[in-house]
Amino acid sequence: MDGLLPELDVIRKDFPILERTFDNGQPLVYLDSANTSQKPQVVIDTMVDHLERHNANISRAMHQLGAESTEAFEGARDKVATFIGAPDRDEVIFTKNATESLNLVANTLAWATGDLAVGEGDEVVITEMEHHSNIVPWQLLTQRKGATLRWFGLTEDGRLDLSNLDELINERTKVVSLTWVSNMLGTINPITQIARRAHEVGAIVVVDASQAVPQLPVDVAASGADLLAFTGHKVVGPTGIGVLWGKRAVLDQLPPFHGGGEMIETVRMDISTYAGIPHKFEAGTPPIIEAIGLGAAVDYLGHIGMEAVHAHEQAITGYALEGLATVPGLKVLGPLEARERGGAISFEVEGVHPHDIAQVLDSRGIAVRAGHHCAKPAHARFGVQSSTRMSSYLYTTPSEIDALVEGLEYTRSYFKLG
Amino acid sequence: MDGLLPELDVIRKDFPILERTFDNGQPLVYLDSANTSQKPQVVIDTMVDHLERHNANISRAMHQLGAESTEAFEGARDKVATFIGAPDRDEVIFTKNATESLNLVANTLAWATGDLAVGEGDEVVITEMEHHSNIVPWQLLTQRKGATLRWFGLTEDGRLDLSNLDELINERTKVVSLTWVSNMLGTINPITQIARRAHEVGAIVVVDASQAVPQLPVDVAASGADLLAFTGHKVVGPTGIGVLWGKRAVLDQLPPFHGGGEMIETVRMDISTYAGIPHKFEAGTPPIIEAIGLGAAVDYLGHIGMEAVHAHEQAITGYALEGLATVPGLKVLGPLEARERGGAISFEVEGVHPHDIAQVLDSRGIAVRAGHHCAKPAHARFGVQSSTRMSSYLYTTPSEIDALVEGLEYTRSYFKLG
Amino acid sequence: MSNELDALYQEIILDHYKHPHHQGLREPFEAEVHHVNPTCGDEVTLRVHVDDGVVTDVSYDAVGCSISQASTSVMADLVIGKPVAEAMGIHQEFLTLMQGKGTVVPDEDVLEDGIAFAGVAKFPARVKCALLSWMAWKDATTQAVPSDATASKEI
Amino acid sequence: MSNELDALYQEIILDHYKHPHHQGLREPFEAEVHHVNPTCGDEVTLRVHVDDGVVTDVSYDAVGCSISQASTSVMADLVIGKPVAEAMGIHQEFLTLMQGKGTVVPDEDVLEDGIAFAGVAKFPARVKCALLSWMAWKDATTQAVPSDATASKEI
Ligand SMILES: Cc1ncc(COP(=O)(O)O)c(C=O)c1O
Ligand SMILES: Cc1ncc(COP(=O)(O)O)c(C=O)c1O
Repeated sequence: MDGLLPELDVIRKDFPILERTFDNGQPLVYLDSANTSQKPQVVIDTMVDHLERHNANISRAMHQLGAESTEAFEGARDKVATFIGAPDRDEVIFTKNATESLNLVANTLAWATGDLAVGEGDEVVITEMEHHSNIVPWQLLTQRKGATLRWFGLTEDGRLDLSNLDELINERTKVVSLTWVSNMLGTINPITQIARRAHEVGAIVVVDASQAVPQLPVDVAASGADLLAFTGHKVVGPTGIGVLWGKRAVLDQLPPFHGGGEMIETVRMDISTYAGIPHKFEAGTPPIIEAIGLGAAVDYLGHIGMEAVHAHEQAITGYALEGLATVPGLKVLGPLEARERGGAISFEVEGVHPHDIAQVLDSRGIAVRAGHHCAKPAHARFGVQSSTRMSSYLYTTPSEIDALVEGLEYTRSYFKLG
Repeated sequence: MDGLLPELDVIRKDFPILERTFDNGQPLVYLDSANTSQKPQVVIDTMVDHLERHNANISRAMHQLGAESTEAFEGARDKVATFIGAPDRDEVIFTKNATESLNLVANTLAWATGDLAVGEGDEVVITEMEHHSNIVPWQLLTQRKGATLRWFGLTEDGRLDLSNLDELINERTKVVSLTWVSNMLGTINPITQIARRAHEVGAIVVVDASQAVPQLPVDVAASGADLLAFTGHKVVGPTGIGVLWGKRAVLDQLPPFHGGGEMIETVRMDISTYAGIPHKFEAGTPPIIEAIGLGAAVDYLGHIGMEAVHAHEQAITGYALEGLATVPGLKVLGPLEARERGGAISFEVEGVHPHDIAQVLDSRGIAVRAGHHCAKPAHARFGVQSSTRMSSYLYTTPSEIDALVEGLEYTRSYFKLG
Repeated sequence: MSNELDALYQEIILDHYKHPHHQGLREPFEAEVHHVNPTCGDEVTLRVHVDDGVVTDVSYDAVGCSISQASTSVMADLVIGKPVAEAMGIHQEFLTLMQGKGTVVPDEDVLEDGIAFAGVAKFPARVKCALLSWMAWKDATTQAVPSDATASKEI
Repeated sequence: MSNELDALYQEIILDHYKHPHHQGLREPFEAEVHHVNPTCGDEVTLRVHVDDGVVTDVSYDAVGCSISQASTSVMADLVIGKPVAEAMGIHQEFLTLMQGKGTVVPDEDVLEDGIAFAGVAKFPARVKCALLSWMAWKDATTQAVPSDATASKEI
C-alpha cells in the first residue's frame, strides 16, 4: 500500500501498550487515537529520567537541579516552537490541554480593553463542527459580554458551508474561532481562506489545531491563525499539557489569565505588575514533567517527519474508507475522499446503536469510540444522537483495519441483521 | 532525636533522586521541598505502568482501556478524598496546580450571581503572608468587580496580627482567603478561629493548603474551610495536578469555570447546560496520569501516616533552628518555635546576599531557595528584598541539616566575614 | 469472547430492545422530565402519572443503545401499577444490583425481567445506560408526589 | 568545588561588590527607569544623562547580589564618557559574552573589568543578575536619545 510508513513494525515496537493482550486473549487493536494517542517509550523514559534524576521546580530554583529542570522545560518550549514553526519561542504558552488554551483566549478577551474588547453589538463566529471545547467558551464569553455568537453551517457531505462567508464574517466580527481538522467528520477546513476574510474585517483568528498538529505538517506562521491551540496527549505526549501559540502582538495586548507565581513582575499588596510572554500566561508551577514529555514527543514525531505521518494517515484512512464501504448498512459521516480529511472516521450502522457496536468490537480487543465525541451540534446537524468513530495514527496497520471491518460484520450477525 | 521517622534510611531508598551525586562528586542535599518535593519510586512506577499498559482517555472511552483508565482516575479521586477527609468524593476537583485552584474560585466568583456575587462595596480579605498565587487572583477579582481588597498585617515575629480581626472581617466581607501554613515564614495560622469569624458575617473561607497538606494531618471538614486548595508536586506527587476541595453547597452555587468537553450536560449551538460537580469544573481531558500519580502519592503518605510525617518535620525543624542559631549574623524570619511552624525556614545572613549564599551552598551539593519565594509582600514587611530558605521533608536527615550549617559557615568564610 | 457478550446481551434484553413496552408519550401525567447521559448523548423524555399513590402510567420517548432502551421497557413493566413506595423500593433494588460490580445476586421476585441486567453490572461503562431511565423515573415521580408522602411511605 | 566558585566570584567582582563605582542617584538626567528581576526580586533604579551624544553620567540605586551589584558598577565605568553608539556596542559585546554559555572569549580592550564576568556565563541562573542593570541602562538610554539617532549611529 502506498504511503505507509516504511518501518511500521519498528515504530510499533516503540509503543509498549501495543503489545497488550486482554484477559480473553485478544490483542489490543487501538483505533481511538483521535481521543488520545499512545506514547512511545522515549516519551515515558524522558519523563522518568527527569523524575528520577533532575526533578526540581523551575526558574525560581537556582541550584543545579533547578538549572537542569529549567533548561529541560525551556528546551521543550524551543522544541515545540520549532515543531509548529513559531517565529518566536516566547509565543509558545504551556497550558494544561487544548481546552485550557481556548478558554485562556476567551477568558482574557472577556477582560480585554481596547481593540480586542468584545462587547454588545460585536460578533464571534464559530462553526457547527466544533468540539465542545471550542463552543462553550465562546457561548460563555458572548453571554457574559452581551455579544452575539454566530456560526458556519455544514453541507450535506460534512464540509463548512462557506456560501455566506462574507455576510457571516463582517465589520462586527471580533473573533473567528474554528477547528482546522474536525474530530468527528474528519474534514480539513480551509483555515487560511477564512483567516484572510477575517483579517479583512479586522477580526482575530483562533484555530483549534487539536486534530491538525498530530496529523499534518503545521506551520503556524503560514496558517493565518493569530492564536492556535493544541493538546499534548494527542501528539504522543502526556496528559496535563497543552499549547497556546499566539502572535506576540496579540498576546501582548491581552490581559493576564490566572494570577500567581511566575506571571508577575512585582507584587505589592495593593497592586501588581506582570511579566512578559510567555510567563504572563503561565501562573503557578507549570506542568514541568509534562512539558518535557511533550518535548520528547514532538522530537519523536519530527524525527519520523510529519509529511510521512500524514501520508501514512491518508493511506490508512483511504484503506479504511474502502473497507467500511463493504459493510452493509454502514454510512460514513463526513467527506468520503481520504485526501480531503483527517484520520477520524465516524459512521452509523443501520439497526445497531453505536454503544452496542463499540461493545462487540471491544470484546474482540478493538477500541473505538462511541457517542457524540464532544461534538453534539455536528451530530444534531446530521440528525443523529451519536456515532461510532475509528481513528488511526502513525502506528496503525492495514490489518488492524481488516480486524475492524470483520468486527463490524460480526456485530451485524450478532445482532441478527440480515 | 525524638520524632524522627523510624525507618528513615528505608524511606530515603524510596526516592531515587536522593542517590544523585553531582559532577564535582558532591552528593545531593535537597533542602528545597517547600518549592517542590521529590517523588518516591512507587509514584513514578504507577505512572509508567499506566502509560505502558492502560493509557486511554477517560469517561468518554467505553472500551477496556477506557474503563481501566477511568477507574484509575476516579480511584485517585477517592484516595484524595479519603486523605483530606472530604465528606463527599465529588467535592474533590482536579486542577493543574494550587494556583489554578485558587484562580478557579476567584474567577467563578467574578461571574457568580446571588449570594456569592462580589461587587462594589464588598470586601475580600487576605493576609500579608500570602503566596502570590493567593494575592494576585484577588487583586484581579476586586479590581474587575469594583470591590475592595483588605488584608491582615503581620507581627514582628511573623504571625498574623489578629488584633483587628473583628473590624477586618465585617458585614461587607464576602471572601476570606488565607494560607494555612506560610511557605516563607513557616507560620501555622489559626484558620479555624478565623473561619469562625468569617462565617459569623456570612463570608466564605478559602484556605490555601499548599504547604499544609504535605506536612499536617488535614481534615477539611473540621478545618473551617469552605474551599481549600493544594498542589500535587508538593505532596510527593507529579507536577500538572492540583486539587480544589469545596463544600458541595458552595461548589453547586458557583458558575462553571472553563467550558468544553466533560463539563457539559448537553450542548446546542445557542446554549448549553452543565454537568454536576466535580465534572462541571473539569473541562477538557484532565491530567489523567498526573491524578493517578497523585493517588499513589497520597497512598504513600497515608501509609507512613501524616502524624508521623508531621512529627518528623517538627523534629528536623527544631534541629535546624538550633543549628542555624549558631551561625553568626544569621537571622530567621518567622516564629522561632518548631512546634508552631511548618518546615520552611527563611533567613538572612548579614553581609551576604541570599543568591550568593545559595550559590556557595550549591557548590557543595546543597539545594536551598534564594529569592522572594513568591511572597514579596511578606519580605517587604520585614524590610528585605529576598531571603534564603531551607525546607525539609519526610526524607530529610539531621546530617543534611549539619551539612547546611557547615555550608553556611563556609559561605561566611568564603566572603571573608569576620 | 462471545460468552462475555452473551452475559451482557441476554435474550430478554434484546427482546425488550426490539419490542419495547409502554413506549410513547401519553396523557394524563403530573410530571415530565428530560434526562441525558452526558457521556454518550443518550436521551429520555419521561412522564409519570400517579393516581391515589399508585404509579398508574409511565410513558416515554427515548433514544439510546440496547441496554438503555431495554432497561426503560423493563422499568415501565415493573413500576406501572405499583404503589409509589413499592416502586421506589424496586428502584433501589435495581440500583444496588447495578452498583454491585457483578457481586449482587438479583431477586427475581422483585426484579422480574430486570434480573437480565445482572451482567451489565460488570461493564462499568454500561451501568449508566441501564440507569438513565430509572433515574428519570425517580426524578419525575418525586416531582409528581408531595415529598413527605414518598418519604414517609419509603420507611 | 572552590575552583568552580572562584571562576564565578573573581576578585574583581568581589572588589566592585564591596566598593561599587558611581553609586547613588544624581542630577541631571534625561531618563530614569526601574527594573526588577522577577525571579529573585533584585531591583535597580537607574538614571542616564546624555549630553551631545555622549553618555555623560549613569547613576543608580540598586539592591541585589554580588554579581548584579558588581555588574552595575562595571557597567557604569564602561559606558560613562562614551558616545552612545559606542556604549551600545559595549552593551552588545557584554550581552554576547553572557549568552555564550561560557564559550565566548571576552575582549579585554572592549570590556575591561567586564571580562571578569566570563565565568558567570556558565551559571545560567546568574546571567540574569549580571544583565539586570545593563538592560536597565539600555532602556533608559533609548528613552533619553531620539530613536533614529541611536539607530543610525549603531550601524
Ligand atoms: C503557600 C503556597 N501557595 C500556593 C503555591 C502555588 O502552588 P503551585 O505553584 O503548584 O500552583 C505554593 C507553592 O508554590 C505555596 O507554597
Ligand atoms: C478538535 C478538538 N478540539 C479540542 C479538543 C480538546 O482537547 P483536550 O480535551 O485535550 O483539552 C479535542 C480533543 O478532545 C479535539 O479533538
